[in-house]
Amino acid sequence: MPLDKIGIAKRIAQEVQDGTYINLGIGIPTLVANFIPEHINVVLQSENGLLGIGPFPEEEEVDADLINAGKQTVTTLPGSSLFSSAESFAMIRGGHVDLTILGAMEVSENGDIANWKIPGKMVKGMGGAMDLVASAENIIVAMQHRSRSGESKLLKECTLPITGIRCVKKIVTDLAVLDVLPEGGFKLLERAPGVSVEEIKEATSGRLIIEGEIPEMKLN
Amino acid sequence: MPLDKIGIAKRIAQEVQDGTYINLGIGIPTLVANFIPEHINVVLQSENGLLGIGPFPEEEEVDADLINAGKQTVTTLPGSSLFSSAESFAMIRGGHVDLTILGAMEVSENGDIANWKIPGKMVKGMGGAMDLVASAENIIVAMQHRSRSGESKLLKECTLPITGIRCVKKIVTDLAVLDVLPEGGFKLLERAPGVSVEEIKEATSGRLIIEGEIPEMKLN
Amino acid sequence: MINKVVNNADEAIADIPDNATLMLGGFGLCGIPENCIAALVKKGVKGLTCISNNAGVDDFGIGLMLKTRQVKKMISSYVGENAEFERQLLSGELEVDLIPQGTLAERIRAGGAGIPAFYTPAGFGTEVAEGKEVREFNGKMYLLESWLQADFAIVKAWKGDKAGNLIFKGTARNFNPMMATAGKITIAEVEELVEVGELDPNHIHTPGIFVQRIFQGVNYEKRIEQRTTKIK
Amino acid sequence: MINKVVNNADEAIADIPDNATLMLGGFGLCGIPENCIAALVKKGVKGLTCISNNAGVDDFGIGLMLKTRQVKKMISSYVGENAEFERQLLSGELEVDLIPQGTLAERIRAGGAGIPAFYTPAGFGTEVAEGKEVREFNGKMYLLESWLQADFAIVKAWKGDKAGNLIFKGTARNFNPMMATAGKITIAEVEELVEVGELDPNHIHTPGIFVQRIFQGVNYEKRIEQRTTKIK
Repeated sequence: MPLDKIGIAKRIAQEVQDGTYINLGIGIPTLVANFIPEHINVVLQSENGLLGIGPFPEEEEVDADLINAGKQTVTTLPGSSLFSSAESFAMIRGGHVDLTILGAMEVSENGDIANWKIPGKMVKGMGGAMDLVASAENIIVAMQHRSRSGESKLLKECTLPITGIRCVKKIVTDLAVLDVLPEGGFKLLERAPGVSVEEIKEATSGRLIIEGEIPEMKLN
Repeated sequence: MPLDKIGIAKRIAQEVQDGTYINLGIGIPTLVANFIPEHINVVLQSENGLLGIGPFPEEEEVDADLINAGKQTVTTLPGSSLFSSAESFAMIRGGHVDLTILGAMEVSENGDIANWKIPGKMVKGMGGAMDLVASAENIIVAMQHRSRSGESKLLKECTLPITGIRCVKKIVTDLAVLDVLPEGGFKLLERAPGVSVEEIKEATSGRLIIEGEIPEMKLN
Repeated sequence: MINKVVNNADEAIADIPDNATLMLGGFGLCGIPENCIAALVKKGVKGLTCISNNAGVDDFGIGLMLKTRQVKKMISSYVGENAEFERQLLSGELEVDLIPQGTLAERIRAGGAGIPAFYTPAGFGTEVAEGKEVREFNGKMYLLESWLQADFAIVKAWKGDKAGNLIFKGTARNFNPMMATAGKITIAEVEELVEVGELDPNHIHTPGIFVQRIFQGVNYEKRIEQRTTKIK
Repeated sequence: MINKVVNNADEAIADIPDNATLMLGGFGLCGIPENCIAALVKKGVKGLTCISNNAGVDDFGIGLMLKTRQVKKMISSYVGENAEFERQLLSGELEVDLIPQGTLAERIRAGGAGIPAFYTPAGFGTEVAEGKEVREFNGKMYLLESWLQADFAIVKAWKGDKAGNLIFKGTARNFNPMMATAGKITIAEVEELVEVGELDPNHIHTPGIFVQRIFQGVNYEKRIEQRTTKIK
């Protein structure tokens, strides 16, 4: 059965390495923070100027002057630091953030990502996404494998205006975990529990590389 | 009689306008601070990261972590702020400092200044001088009119490696106050007490412009 | 010391003319100059170019100025919380320049720091790169981006002193410090205006040299866009 | 959290190899990493390229490393307090790259901020401009300057916590914050190392993300170059 959002977040949480600095995008990526194992210590960066995002506040702790990049109220933690947007993106652009997890509307088989604009329909702006994808060493995309209308979001080439080129390293969808190979192509690594390779093939429009047995994801 | 260093500093202090931010170079410029009238409030910037330089400390107040750009121990004042060298030069380069007063080895009649190097002899480096002269709106040079060997320091063209081009607006020497005209040339404004126009002419190698009576400086 | 203190927002923005270019601090509704925005709406100044990371929401922040059609052009990175904005944009009534957030922040810093242009990797290969100079450094591609400056920068701080020194709180800092450096005239509204000497020089985020006018604001609403609390 | 705390300077610099490029914080002798400099002299690592605003004095700061001929090249803005330096430079034993101080500061910031190059007016028309790209913006001439990065950045702070967050004191801040961002490995020595959570997040000058190693230094001399006091 395809994963729900929580499932995708849980699977991505397994990718998170101890002692790293991570930027989580809005939506599923933000949920990832809830599933990082206790023994894995990471520091979450919010591009609006906070390093060390704490949990959501208690009702009485809510502070309008302390929000994350999704405009949600948050808290600080011991060891947190605050800074300006220029310093925040200096941090991002300078390659100091180890991992970026973000959502996407489309990913191409060479790692291009589109997630900021649907011409004539949706104009919200790119926010920090273009800076993040142009700068991060390691980028994981969290998304549904297919659009609401059933079209594959893993394509040979993106059809929407792109956010960045050749930058996505890994994709976790409701159906599968895939690496984007440096030479191009989606390499299938894991299947969602109960999802067949055949289903993933059907849902993937770009070049899918399948080698040997494809194990099922292990989720707690 | 030519002015001494104190005299030059006193005369420059008269140029200082109320409510301005000023960077003072090492040497005579630093002395200027002592002669700014009580009713003129200015803020002194030190390019190593201090806005609002206070007086030299009492013996027991000396703090090795609080120095000016000349490496002298200083104090802060109410309203002072501290910052990094990058922020300090952002301030300078961004044109936020209203006036720069600095020393020179040579000034040319089009406003070029040389003050950082004597090839084969003195190699100290330019420090912040090149940034200051390339950025400040208003630059006043404090110097002796002639070198120790008696050569004019106000030249048609600088002979030493220059620090910046077409930047000096005014010069105060031991002999005279002169404007550097936008179209080129040193316009004589004032004579040091007891110094004749003839003496200034002799001591000036670049184009000197003399119009009408040249008054004596008024010093307290 | 030249007096930087003005009585209120009306006085602070009194000389902002039609067609001025403004920078307005804040990220979402966090750290926005609420008092000055209200005063700009009241004054009815028109044809503004507003540089601000976001455009407020329909009934707060810069959204208030969009409603009254005072804004000719927005320069922002993300405007997704504002239906009126989207309507004006799609209908062509509003000019919009969408800029990657880090590029926007750095262009404003550059404007204050006297750096006319710099190279950044953000947007290479995308439509943001159209018409821009592209250059390779160490095997990676970069775009040349230019500085941004404004006739008036309007920022909001937590505490300020009468010399114009500012301290921000939490993530309300965001774009405010850079904008403070990039306005020909910088106006700061603060929650608490204190005497010179009350702020620790080592805690000041924006040195007073950047601020030309300052006042203590009133009635801060500090609206929250996504009030999110711990699930019990 | 990966442990960033090391026991002392010897441990912090143990893996710095010959011919490494180092950044060393400080302005004059103010805010210099005294402990690490002593450890570098003790270790005897050679062929170093040192990026530092100044080169110390004859018997302190980087001057100690010049005496032992450990430095192949200095990248600085002002080296006027060091006779041995001047001797080595004039005799050609030492390579020196003299850079305007603001350009040096900005090149280091750019190195940490992922900006490979930027335009600055400093040095236009001077020998600093030789071989550099020149460009006009709004009628003023600028030089293209590139970023600076280092294998190791060695900085000195007043207080630091075990997560690598740093607070500087007075004008000992100077080049330290930018350098902290521009080292592949950044080593911070601090006068007081505190537990995580003891520093106010709003007072931190250098976020811990930039610091890979930290230790509490000992026996700070803090020599003063120009001890100047009030004339009674």
